[in-house]
Amino acid sequence: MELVLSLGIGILAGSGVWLLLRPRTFQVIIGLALLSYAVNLFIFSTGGLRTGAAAILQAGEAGTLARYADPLPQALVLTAIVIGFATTALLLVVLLATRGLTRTDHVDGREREP
Amino acid sequence: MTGWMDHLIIAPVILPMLAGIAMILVRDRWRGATVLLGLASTVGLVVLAIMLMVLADGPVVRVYRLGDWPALFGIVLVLDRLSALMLLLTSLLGLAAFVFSLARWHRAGPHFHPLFQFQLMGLNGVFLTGDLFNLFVFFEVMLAASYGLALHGSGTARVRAGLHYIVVNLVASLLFLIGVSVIYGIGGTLNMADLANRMRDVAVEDRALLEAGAALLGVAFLIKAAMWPLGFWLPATYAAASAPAAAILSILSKVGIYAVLRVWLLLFGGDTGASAGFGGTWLTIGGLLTIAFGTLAVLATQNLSRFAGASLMISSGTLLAAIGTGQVAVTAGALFYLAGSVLAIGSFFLLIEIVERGREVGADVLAVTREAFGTGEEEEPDEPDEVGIAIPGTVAILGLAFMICALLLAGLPPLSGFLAKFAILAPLLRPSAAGVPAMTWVLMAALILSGLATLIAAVRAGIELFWASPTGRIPRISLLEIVPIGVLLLLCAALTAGAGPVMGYMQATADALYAPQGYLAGVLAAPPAIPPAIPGGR
Amino acid sequence: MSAALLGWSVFLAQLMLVAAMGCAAVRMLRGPRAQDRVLALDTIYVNAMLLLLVFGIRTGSTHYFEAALIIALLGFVATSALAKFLMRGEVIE
Amino acid sequence: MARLIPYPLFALALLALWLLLAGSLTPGTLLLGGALALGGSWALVALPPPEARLHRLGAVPGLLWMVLVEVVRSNHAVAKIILWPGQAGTRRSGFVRIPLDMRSPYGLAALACILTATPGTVWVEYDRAESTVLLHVLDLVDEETWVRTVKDNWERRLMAIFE
Amino acid sequence: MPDALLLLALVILPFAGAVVAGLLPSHARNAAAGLAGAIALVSLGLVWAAYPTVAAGGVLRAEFAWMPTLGLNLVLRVDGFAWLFAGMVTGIGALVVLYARYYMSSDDPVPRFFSFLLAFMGSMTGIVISGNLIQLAFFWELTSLFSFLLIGYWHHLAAARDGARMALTITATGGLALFAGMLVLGHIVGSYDLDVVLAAGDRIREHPLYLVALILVVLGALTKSAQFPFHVWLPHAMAAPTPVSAYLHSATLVKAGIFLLIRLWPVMAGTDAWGWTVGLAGLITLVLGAYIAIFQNDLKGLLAYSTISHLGLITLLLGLKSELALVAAIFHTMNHAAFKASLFMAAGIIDHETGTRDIRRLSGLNRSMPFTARLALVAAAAMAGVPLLNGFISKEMFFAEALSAEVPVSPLLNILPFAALLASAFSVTYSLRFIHGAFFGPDPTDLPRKPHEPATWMRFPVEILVLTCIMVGVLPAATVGPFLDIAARSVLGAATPVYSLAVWHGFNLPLLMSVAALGGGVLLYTFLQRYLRTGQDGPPWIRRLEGQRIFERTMVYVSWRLARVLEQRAGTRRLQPQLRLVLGTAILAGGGAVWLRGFGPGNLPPTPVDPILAMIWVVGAACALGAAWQAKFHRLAALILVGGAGLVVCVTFVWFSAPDLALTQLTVEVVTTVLLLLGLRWLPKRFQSQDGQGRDGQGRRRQAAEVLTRTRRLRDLGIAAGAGTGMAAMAYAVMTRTPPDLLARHFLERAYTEGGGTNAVNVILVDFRGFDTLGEIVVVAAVALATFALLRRFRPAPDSLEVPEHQRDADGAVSHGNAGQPGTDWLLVPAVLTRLLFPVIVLVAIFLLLRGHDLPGGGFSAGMVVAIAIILQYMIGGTDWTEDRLRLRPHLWIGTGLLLAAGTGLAAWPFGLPFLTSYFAYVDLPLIGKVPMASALIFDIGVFALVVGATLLMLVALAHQSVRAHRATPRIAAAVPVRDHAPMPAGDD
Amino acid sequence: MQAAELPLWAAVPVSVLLLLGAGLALVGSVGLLRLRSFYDRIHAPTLGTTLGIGSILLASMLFFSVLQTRLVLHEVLIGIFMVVTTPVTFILLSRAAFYRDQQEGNPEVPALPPRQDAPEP
Ligand code: NA
Ligand code: NA
Repeated sequence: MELVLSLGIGILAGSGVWLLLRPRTFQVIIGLALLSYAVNLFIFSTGGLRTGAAAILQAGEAGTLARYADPLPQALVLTAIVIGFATTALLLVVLLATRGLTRTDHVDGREREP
Repeated sequence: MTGWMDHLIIAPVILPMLAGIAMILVRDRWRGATVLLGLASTVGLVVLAIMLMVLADGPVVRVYRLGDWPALFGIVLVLDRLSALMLLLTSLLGLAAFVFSLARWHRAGPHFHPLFQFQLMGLNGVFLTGDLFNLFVFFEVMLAASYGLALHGSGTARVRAGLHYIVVNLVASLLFLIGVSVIYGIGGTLNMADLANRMRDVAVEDRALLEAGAALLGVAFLIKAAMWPLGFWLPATYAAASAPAAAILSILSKVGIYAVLRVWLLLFGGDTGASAGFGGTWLTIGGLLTIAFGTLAVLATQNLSRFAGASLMISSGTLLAAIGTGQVAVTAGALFYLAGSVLAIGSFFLLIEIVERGREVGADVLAVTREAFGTGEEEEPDEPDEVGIAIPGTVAILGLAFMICALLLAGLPPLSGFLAKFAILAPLLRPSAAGVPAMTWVLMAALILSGLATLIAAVRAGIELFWASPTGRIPRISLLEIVPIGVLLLLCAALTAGAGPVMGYMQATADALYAPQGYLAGVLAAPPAIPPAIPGGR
Repeated sequence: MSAALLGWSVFLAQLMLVAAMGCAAVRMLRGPRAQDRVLALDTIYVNAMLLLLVFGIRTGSTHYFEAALIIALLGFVATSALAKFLMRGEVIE
Repeated sequence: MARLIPYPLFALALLALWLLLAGSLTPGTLLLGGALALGGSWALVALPPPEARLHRLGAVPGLLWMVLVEVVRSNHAVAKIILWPGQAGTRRSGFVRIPLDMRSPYGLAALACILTATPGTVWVEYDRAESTVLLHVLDLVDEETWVRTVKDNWERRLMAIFE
Repeated sequence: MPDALLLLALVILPFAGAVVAGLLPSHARNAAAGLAGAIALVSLGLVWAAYPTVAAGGVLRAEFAWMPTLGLNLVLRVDGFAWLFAGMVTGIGALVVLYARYYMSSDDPVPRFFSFLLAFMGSMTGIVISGNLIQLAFFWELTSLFSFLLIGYWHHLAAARDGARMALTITATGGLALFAGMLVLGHIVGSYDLDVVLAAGDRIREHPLYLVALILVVLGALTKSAQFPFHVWLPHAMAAPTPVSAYLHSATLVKAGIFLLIRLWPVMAGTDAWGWTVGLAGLITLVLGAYIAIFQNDLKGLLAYSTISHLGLITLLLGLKSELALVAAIFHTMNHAAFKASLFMAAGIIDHETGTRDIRRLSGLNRSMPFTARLALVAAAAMAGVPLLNGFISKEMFFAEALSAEVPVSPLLNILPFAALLASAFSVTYSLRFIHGAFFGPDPTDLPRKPHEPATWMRFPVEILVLTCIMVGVLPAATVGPFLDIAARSVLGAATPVYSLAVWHGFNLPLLMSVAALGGGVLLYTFLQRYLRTGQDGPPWIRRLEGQRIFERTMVYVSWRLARVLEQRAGTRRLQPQLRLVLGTAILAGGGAVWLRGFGPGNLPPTPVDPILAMIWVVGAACALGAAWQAKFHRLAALILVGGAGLVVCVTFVWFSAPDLALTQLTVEVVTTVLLLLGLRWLPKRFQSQDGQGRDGQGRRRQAAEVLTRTRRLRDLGIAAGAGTGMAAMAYAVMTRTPPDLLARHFLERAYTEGGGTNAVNVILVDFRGFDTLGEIVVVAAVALATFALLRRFRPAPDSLEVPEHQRDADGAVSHGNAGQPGTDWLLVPAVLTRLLFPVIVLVAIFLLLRGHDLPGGGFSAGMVVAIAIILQYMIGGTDWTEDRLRLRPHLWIGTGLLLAAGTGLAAWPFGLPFLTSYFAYVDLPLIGKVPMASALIFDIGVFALVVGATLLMLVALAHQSVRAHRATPRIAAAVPVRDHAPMPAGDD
Repeated sequence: MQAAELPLWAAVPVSVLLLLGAGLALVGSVGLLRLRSFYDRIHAPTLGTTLGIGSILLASMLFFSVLQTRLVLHEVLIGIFMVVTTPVTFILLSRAAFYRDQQEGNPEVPALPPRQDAPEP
């Protein structure tokens, strides 16, 4: 299973990086979205992969790792998702502002001379 | 917990946050209230920072257990000398930039004030936290606010530079996350002290991964510190930012340095097992390359703001190179350098905005062109009677401030820049049986040549600004603008005069960084606020 | 007996649902028009939701129900926004 | 009463929703659910949906049963078309414009739900001025048949409930 | 007076005076001059007060801690040599102040002048009485700085600015070299203390780093003393007011280099390397300076080159391996100060009274200013080495040394006497030219002013100095003898040679040389008359070697053009290369770290592959790759494909037991999609250009561009592949290792028992690590505020201002797109359904919020759900409709949310608990039963409120741009085809 | 509790319902892939969104009700939500496609009628 997930992370990261290196702002923002997926999954994976072991305890119980997955990476990913969402929004607005002020959607705010 | 003094450690985070919240709730309905809130917060932060510095200047590391959870599991804030130093620098710069902004900048767009407060909150959080992931969170707080501040006032240049700034820093944040998670995956903890404790016991087969994680973390920090070739975003962003934003942003690059100091020395400092000293050489090499690039940029630029940005890169490079040597005394010197550099560059960013206000656009382009093609012979053939033109007081004051800044940046006497370079170089050249390693010579040359380049560029710019074109409009400045600059520069003078005690503090700071037993013990043995069995609570 | 029966049927159901997702993904990649892709996305959402429900049966846990519920309740917002954009060039007017 | 609970039926539906969500019938759940349902119906006042007058609620189960039957039938028909496209070589799909007598927005919405839920028909456009709805039909044997089906099967029954 | 106080006063007084003078109003000429004079005199008095100690061979010393840990203390130390120099600095300083009072025009901001002058005096004194090497370098750079300010005092003149810049550049460079040299010396000796250093001569000379230290120190000295090839700055420094030239450029600043060479002579001199560097530089400077001086048409220029030459003479003396030469050097330093200062002052008087310094225009001033002429004559004669004047004696000593001294290499020994003779002859020639050119000949014709004698007090300093020249010349042993003796003794100690300060040493070779030089000089002057009358600038043969031009060209080339080229090569301002570098560095850093230690998968056996999840990931990978493929031309497709990939990530979260993540990710997915769609409207339309390869003449260029593009793409593909592989490998390695368990165990154990919730993830978020969450919501708030601020200033590009073509009918009329508006029947059914859905969605959100602590859900996802519910109303009902009905106050939500979260944290304080300490209990309510009351819930409600507010603020602000655009363009716009697509230029990648 | 504990009488209908639902969803998605025009394709996923979902929801309800020995009905909500939300997407989407095709003069859709702006009702 680890192989599948790591390949998936790799492909997401690779696609994201490829887009990140493109010249159009929209490509960059999509690239960052893909890269964030990869990173979130990566953080998530550090706790180990467990199926059917959501860290939802029984009331009154002191949970153990035998029954439940590590909740910490999940909490970290949640924070990362939220922060990623916020920064994506900001990046979008900034790229719109760039586009509005420079009339181009090139990442440098000016078209390159061919 | 016994009294209010115990909460002092977290106050630098709470105070600006509450101020920011209040500002959001007040919104722009009552600007006076917002300003008062901001003033109270920034002044309060200075007072707090001074108190914390007094607290920190002792053998005991102070720990604040958030939520009263044990340090191993919960998040802790840790106050040591380094944190206190950074807090003080931040608060001083914050107060100066805030007062400066009141003259005009804070009206250039909505939400300047809350963003400014969140910026301070983020910075203070970064300097206080003892948890690696919490460090990431506060990096993000700081960055989010800095995005807003860098874009404050909008406009093509700002937005264009802001885009680069944001994209590069988003990538840095992702690298940070990867690094943290690898370290968690291998080290099994997020508490930096605990992590440092476990470094020795990391299995051989796990070290490669751990070091890769640390390397990625390092790249993230070094992007903040604007190390070559990771920092090209810096000059453009800071040049485009409004003056108070640029001033407060200038400490952001020092955050990268701080993070390197803190994390690198904890994880890979002296006694941490097989990985000790990991990457130090690269840090020095990167620092040297950064100095070299900054030097070129300082010379090549025709724009004062970019000049300041390039100086910032030089200072980053200097710090990285010095820290990379892995010597306690050199690090102490680097800390002294850091203090002066923060104050100097901060005030310089404030100053150049005023200076450039009175200039026609393109004057700086003329200057070098004239120098390039005219070499000064054929211009102004008429030399009338040698009677000077009395520069109006404003220009004289600005000129003086400019000169002081230039001296500080170039590391020339009489201000702290010179002593700082000396403080870095002297320990490197301490007599030793092993002789002087080649790296020391390179570093010495880099430090001296970068200073020379800064001087040449600053003189070129200064002559053009203050001497060659006195016909330009005399900038209108308000007291709110010049006083903060003056105070920051006075602080630099104070650093020179009080170099002994200051250096003593830095030495103690560096000693503790390289021998973090006190830090580790302090964090891991932090006592709970209450015994666990109190009804109602835990 | 019932375990084996359920195990196999759950497996086959999941297999079919993943195959369904795959079909939709191909349509999403192929297009040819934007509306085809939006439709494919909507289909993938629905298939994923079904997959989550079957997954719930497989693990015997209701913890994943809310995720399915959210897809059912909010998945359409994304596709509707896409559709509206297709029609009007703007999502919110 | 109407002022206290502006949309009683809707509030009841919300309460049911809450109970289903919570999956319990404890007094606590009921109390909280009731309060929230009340709040929810008040929220609806802010976005006033069109007036609704419901008649003959007794016809609803019958309608639902019919829908179920129709859904099963169309599922079968469409699955056949997809799986064995060669069999229905003569199949023709196309648009049908169906004149409607029903004007109630709720009735129209219900009709849209039913037609959407029935594989083989898609609601494309409603024209209020002409009072027609444009459908796309996968297996358009005969336009007139479709008009009749929609009007007799659905519109009549829905009008009985909503108008 | 205690020594410490005296020494401290000596340094501090001038600086204090400088500050006071700087604060005086700009017309307060007399006050400033009086202040400066008083300070100079007091300082002189202080120096004199030190005489008894010094004369007895003692040393005044005071040490103040500065940076004691680094061996840098403020050490003030006056021995005989320092005393002599201090006397010169303060004494001539006093005279210059008096002179300047009359020289400076009252139109100048004179207080500033005196302020700089005093600061310079302080710095110079600082150098002289430094007892610490670093401190010496410190004051050294200060003299450069203040001399810069003084040279550039008349900064409205280009010459002054250029001269000042050049002087600073060269001397500060030297100063930095000196600083480095001092560091090396400190390294060799182990201390920066001068006394320690002076006692470690052998150690220094034998150290492997001696040569390095020597070169660096000498570089400092030679630049300051204007020695070849660094002499170029001095002539251009003549743009300074003449008192500055008299003070800095004859008596003090340029002598700092000499001072340093003498100071370190006992420990550094005596080696071949020293002789080569110092001696050779001195020799060349001596001859070259004298030669050029002859051909200067500017009085001050002539004096400047003469100064260069005389400094060369002193330097040469110091380069010889002879103690006697050192004594001669000290002696000549004093003599030169006296006659050169007076000559500068005389030149200044001429300039002041006639308005010019051009020898070609000046003539016959003997008649209009006879007294000045006499003074100048005597001083010039001293410079030329005429007997019975001070210059003669030291020059005799020089000749003697030139003939006898030991030099490192024999050829130098052979030419030394001839060079000395030649330079002396030149010196006679230019002295003659100075006097003859200015004071003799016919009456001047075209002077700017009518010349007359200057004010008496202006002449007074010249008189004092000339009197000194004569006194020393006639009675050397009686006048200057004791002073020279204590100075020489303090440097050489026991090695002080026997020397005789007498006017007459009998007929010997030096005397013959003096006579020859005098005769030769006079002859040369006569011979050169014709040439000099042509008035050509610059010396013959080496006229092209104009120092300033070479300097400026070099500076411009090195410090600007070259720097610019290199900076452009080494840096970039474009984003793509930056990202390439960042990612490349990251790959190298991570990969390198692994490479060094060797990569290995973990200890755990891989778990079997679940075919279902594998297939799901085939879909996910296809979506990701498809998005990467489509993002350029089909943005909407890319957006949709990203949605697909996101969904796969969600499913993965569910698969591996993270329902909370799935919930959050789903809601974020939806909002992000809407957000990006909102943005898409403002991006330029872009279609793949269909035209094939180059049809016309541009074909080849296009082809070249395409090759370049392909290369770039290949490189980027490499980086992307590297990043992907690296991430995959790292993920695999981490996943196949035993996962960390310490924190996991802790959190699972205590989530319920101490955190009061069964959803461990939520308990971590709102309690164990609530501080992270607090930071996170501040991030969201800050971003929302930033986007709002930015959107307030949003200006769309002109081409996206028009109403999208989708909204036009066939005849171009714009149709409405909001429910309830005419022509929007197609929205009727969706509107009904979404309105009914609003309370339903909110109810679900509340459900998620309230159960979050125990089951999947929580404030964040609940907040997102509410935001989506509202956005849905915006989408279907339109902005106006929605805002008429729902009064949203995003700022209030944000503020309240943050306040709730922070307040929950603060609520622990009154109980004496740390920030964010949680509280929970079960409250037994009648009828309802046990209800959990956890402070964490309030925290989570804060998160909820903030998320609602922030999300709405961002989305609504973005949505409002459309409304603004619509209001800007009339609803029924003219039918303009909006087909201005921008096809991709070739090589756009 | 685990699936293994389910009695056979419940396991059989659950299995059948699961396979039926998943099969319908698959057929619908195959249709999405195979049918020729957009307007044909838009009908296909409905298989999944109606009977497909219905079967699987029923299976889930049955499964959990038996497993937890209490009535688990919350799956009904998903059914209701699907019924209410799907029309919104489909109406918007089909109308968008229709409109775009009309604008481009696609022969597959009825030509654009000569349109007067409808007077306000
Ligand atoms: Na700026
Ligand atoms: Na249908």
